Amino acid sequence: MMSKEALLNTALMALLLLVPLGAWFADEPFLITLTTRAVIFGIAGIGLNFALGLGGLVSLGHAAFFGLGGYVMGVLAYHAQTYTSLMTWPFELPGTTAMTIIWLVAICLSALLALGIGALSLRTSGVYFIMITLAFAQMLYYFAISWPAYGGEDGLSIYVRNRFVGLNTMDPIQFFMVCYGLLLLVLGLVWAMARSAFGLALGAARQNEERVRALGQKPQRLYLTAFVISGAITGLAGALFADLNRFVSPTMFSWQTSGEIMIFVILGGVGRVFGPVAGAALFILLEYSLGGLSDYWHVYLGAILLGVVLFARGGIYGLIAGREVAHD
Amino acid sequence: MTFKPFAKPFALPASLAASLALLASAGLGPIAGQAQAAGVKVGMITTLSGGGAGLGIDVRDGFMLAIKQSGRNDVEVVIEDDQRKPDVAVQLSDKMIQSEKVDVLTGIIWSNLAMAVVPGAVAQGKFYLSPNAGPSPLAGKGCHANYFNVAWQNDNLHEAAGAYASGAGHKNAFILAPNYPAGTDALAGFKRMYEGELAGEIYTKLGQTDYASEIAQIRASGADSVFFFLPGGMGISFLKQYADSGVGLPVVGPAFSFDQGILQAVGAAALGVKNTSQWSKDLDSAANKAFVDSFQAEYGRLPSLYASQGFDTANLLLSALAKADVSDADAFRAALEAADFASTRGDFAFASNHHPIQDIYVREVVKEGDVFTNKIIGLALEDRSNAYVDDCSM
Amino acid sequence: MSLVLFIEQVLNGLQFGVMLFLMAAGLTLVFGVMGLINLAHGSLYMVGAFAAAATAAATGSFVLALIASLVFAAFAGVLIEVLVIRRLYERDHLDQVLATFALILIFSEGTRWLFGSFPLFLDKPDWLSGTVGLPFGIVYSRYRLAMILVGLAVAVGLFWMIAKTRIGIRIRAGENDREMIAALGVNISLLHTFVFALGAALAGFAGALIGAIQSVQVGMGEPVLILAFVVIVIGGIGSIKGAFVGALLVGLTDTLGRFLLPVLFRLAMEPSAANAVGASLASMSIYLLMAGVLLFRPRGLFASQ
Amino acid sequence: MTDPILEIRGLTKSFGALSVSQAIDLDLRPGEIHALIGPNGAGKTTLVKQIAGALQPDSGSVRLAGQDVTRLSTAARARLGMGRTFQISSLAMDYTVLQNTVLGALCHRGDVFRFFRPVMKDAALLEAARRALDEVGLGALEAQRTSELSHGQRRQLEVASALTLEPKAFLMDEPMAGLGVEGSQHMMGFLDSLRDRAPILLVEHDMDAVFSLADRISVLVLGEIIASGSVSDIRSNPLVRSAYLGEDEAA
Repeated sequence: MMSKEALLNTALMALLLLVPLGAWFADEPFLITLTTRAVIFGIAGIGLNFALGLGGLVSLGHAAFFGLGGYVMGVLAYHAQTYTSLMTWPFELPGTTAMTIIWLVAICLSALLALGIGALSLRTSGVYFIMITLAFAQMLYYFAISWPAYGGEDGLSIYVRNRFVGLNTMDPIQFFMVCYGLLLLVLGLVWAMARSAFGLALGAARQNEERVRALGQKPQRLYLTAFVISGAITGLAGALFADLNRFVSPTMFSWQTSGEIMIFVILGGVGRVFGPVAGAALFILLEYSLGGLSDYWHVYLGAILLGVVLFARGGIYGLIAGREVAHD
Repeated sequence: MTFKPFAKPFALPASLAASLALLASAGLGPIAGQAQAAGVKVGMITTLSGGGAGLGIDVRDGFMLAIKQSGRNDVEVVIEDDQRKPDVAVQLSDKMIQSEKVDVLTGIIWSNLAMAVVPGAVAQGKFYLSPNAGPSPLAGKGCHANYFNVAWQNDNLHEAAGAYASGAGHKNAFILAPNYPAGTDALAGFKRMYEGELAGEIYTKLGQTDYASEIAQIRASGADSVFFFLPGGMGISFLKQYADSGVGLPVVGPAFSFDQGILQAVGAAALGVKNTSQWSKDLDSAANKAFVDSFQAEYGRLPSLYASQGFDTANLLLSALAKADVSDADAFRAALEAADFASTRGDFAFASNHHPIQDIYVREVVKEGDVFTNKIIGLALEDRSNAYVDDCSM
Repeated sequence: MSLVLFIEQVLNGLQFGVMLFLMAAGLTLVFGVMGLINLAHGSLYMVGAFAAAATAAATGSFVLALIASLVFAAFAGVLIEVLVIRRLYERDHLDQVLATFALILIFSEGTRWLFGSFPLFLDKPDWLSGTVGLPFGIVYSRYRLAMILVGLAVAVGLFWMIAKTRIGIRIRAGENDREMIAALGVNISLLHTFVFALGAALAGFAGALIGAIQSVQVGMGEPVLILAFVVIVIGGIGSIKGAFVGALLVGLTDTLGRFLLPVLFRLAMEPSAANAVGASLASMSIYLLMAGVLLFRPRGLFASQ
Repeated sequence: MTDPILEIRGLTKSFGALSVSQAIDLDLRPGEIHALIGPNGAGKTTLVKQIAGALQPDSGSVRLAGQDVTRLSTAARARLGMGRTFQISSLAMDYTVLQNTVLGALCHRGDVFRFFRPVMKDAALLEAARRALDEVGLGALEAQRTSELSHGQRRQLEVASALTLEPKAFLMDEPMAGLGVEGSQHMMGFLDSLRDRAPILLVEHDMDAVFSLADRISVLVLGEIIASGSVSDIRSNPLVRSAYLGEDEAA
């Protein structure tokens, strides 16, 4: 028999697939774009959830990775489209419009950034950790605004989406399928990692650092590894998001972006592998349904978020699927 | 300033319907789009919530006033709030083009949002009429046959400020702007027309609200005048603090910090400041008088620069519609290029890169009764086009 | 660069720092006593500024406006403490971050609903306008000087209250041991409401003082909020002394950084580029300061344990 | 005499003016249970922390199996063979009993950084974990969530977790607390048999348990070891009687 959680997972993934497919038949391309947005935000949330839900690392600076992923896309595509090189010394490095290469670079650079930020931030914990991650993201935000080479505050437009072998990525449904495929891949990897030796040890460190130490492992190493994986996933989402919009700007680095990614995680259910996907989908739905009700729709959004925190702990998954069942 | 604290928010039937359709389709499966009526469908993406909403609301109100006055009921306007976020603006433009199937887009206030939306929209064959932002790339190498700017090229008002400063005999100006592309463009624009020396040049942090440090540097610099470009709340803060500092040098700036909406928040600190604008509510033309009166009658407040731009944008659109059908892109484009409408700012024509050729005035901030407002005191640049015409190969 | 200019910049940094302290004091107290991260603290700052602007517009009195800022911000503080915040004390930081983030949305759009989208007008009174001459030929804004003095007076008052009064003893006890204070028979929930209202009043007061020389507008609280967080993290969360030192450090670093960095880069680069690079680095300077402090003292300069 | 497994020499620690450990000497030899007793506030917990590596002493040394570990972290000491149980249960409360034990076996094997194979299907780890659970008598409860266990059962789980490390020495902080009569009996019998696998440094309140189990007893009072010896030595030591057992008017 399927557990409630498994049922919810299946329903969610089916809905995310069926809505765009239906929209495709009905020629409502914007609905496809909207779902793509939810899928990409879902991936960003999965990234944060890996550090936050599994490792207990409350990062308010994941916009740093989201933004970096976006700029990797923007910069590489910009150089490829203008036939210029990223650098000419010590070796010539051209840009590219191949999505797969862009993803790889985004993942690697975000992981590297997460390694740096994590190594420094993990010297602290608790509120200090929240604030220092926020500070690092703010640093990148101001840097992106004032660095003129790639548009500064104006951002960078790339007009056409990057290439993916055999597909016309400008067609909303095809680009959606690419993102959906990546979502499945990321979900699969995270699902596996949560059940792996690393996942077991990381979860134990979140619940009780002393225990892990007494068993001969250093919690900091577990945290740092989790933070790097987390940053890499969010960086991938950033690259996809920039490709969806064909545009990247410093807004992706802003602290509101970090806050929104955190909202996806909490709305869906902290620590639930599929939670951020549900959270992102609900957020997009709220944004577009409330946005039509009133100019002041942020008030309603705020009230709903507040309600979730105060009365629906555990988010959508906590509400529907109940307490998390210890997995085996 | 007149507030209507509990005024009913502008009804957005189209977007509401769209949201309901979205909800319905999410649950019940997609419904087919409605058949299109004749006439034209306009998508307006502008800032209606959060910081800077005042500008978007003015553009929208000015635009809708013109549509209302035209008496045409075949112009459908879909209005959406971009929240001043570039990614939201891009999503909305996708929505306008893909779902709403609009013919013309307009409304964007901020250059960075315009840079995100315009190139993609015009590449898909839509017309874009800019009621405010005029970033230099869109005037130069990135110009496009379907992109028309009805306000100004971003540099224009700064160039006028530079010209005015030279004309007024300022020889040693201190200039400052936020450290972002529009800021660097502003200082470049000023320097293009300014002939004197610079006592100092400062880039401030975007969103900065305390200018004590900069004002101290102005005081120490030996400058004879100050030029600043600090849009929104930044300008309010600067002016209040500058007036209080007792530095007392003459100040020149573009109209953005002296707009009707902002001026009341600055108060007496702005009195006497010179600013450059392509429009002013006291411009002596029949079209402008009619606009100012009808705007006040409709909304119960004085119109702003942005409202005039929204109004002109709609009238340009209407003038083109009277001549050609929007489905005939070439004819419609030619009709837009003719700019055959009564602009609130007097003579108006398009340069070859589809940016305005217009007079730019110098205004002074004065107090009329209880209200702070602007009065025209002269002409800074006559029939000014822009510096990027030659970069545009259209 | 003259010495006079440098001293004036130091005064500016001091003034900025003192105002940051008013914001940071409430944040750090609320964290120290109740263990709560309050992102909505910036909204209380905004409430104070709007209350002051509305009162000044209605009565024309700046003093009444300042009083209104204290009263309304404290009232808003009590309101959200009773309705929302007190449910969050026992929650983890994550819930607190999200709930108070939601409060920001409600406050910001609610204020826009009430007051419209345009900035409001608030000006300092005539008797505080203009400049004063200080020794060494320094000419300085009378109002800013008043802000420094008022801020320092509030700081002294706060230190005195915490160190000497009965309520201060309870606050300190609450920081050290929440159960003990309940055992002492103190009405803990009243104490929490009081501390929260006090922090809110200070933030609102800062909002009104700063609103008079800046722009009273929706969203004015968030940039200050982030700075205030930087302050208390540098100072050590929960420490009033830390908040004071941190505020002055941040104020001076920001002001002097903006002023000195471009000068520094002009030694090596052509002026326009130097200004741009200097400005970029200056906008990152306080975050670099914070990262630096946390590297060497992971719990801030005046960590409570 | 065989070399001690755990050897503590001159361990000294003070917090400001308060001296919590004063030149403490203590050792643990193969095959023995060495009990550490003392009244509340004697400094037992701080001493255990210093031995385990959670607290740095001001001076003195700790040697484990001949190696100086004074400067090593808790994790490093655990890897060298120190199996610790806590006074207040320190477990991953959201995990099942089996998960907590598999965690121990995994950490002992050391390959924590494996990302894709499901750890709860690893036969070797499961076998080690189940063996440890059976030894402490928790075998039947392996699917229970740890937070749902009684205090006594958590104690047992702590011991099982320490067992999976196959340590060279056990450091047990009040393993009998909260067990009840029957549980205590069972645990005592178990600890009795455990001493042949690895010696136990036992901090315990339950005097009956201490006197029936221990080979040697050391008495800690106000941060000082005031007596150390066999059960009968301690029973008859007048210092202990006055300071600890409170038979003197000075108490």
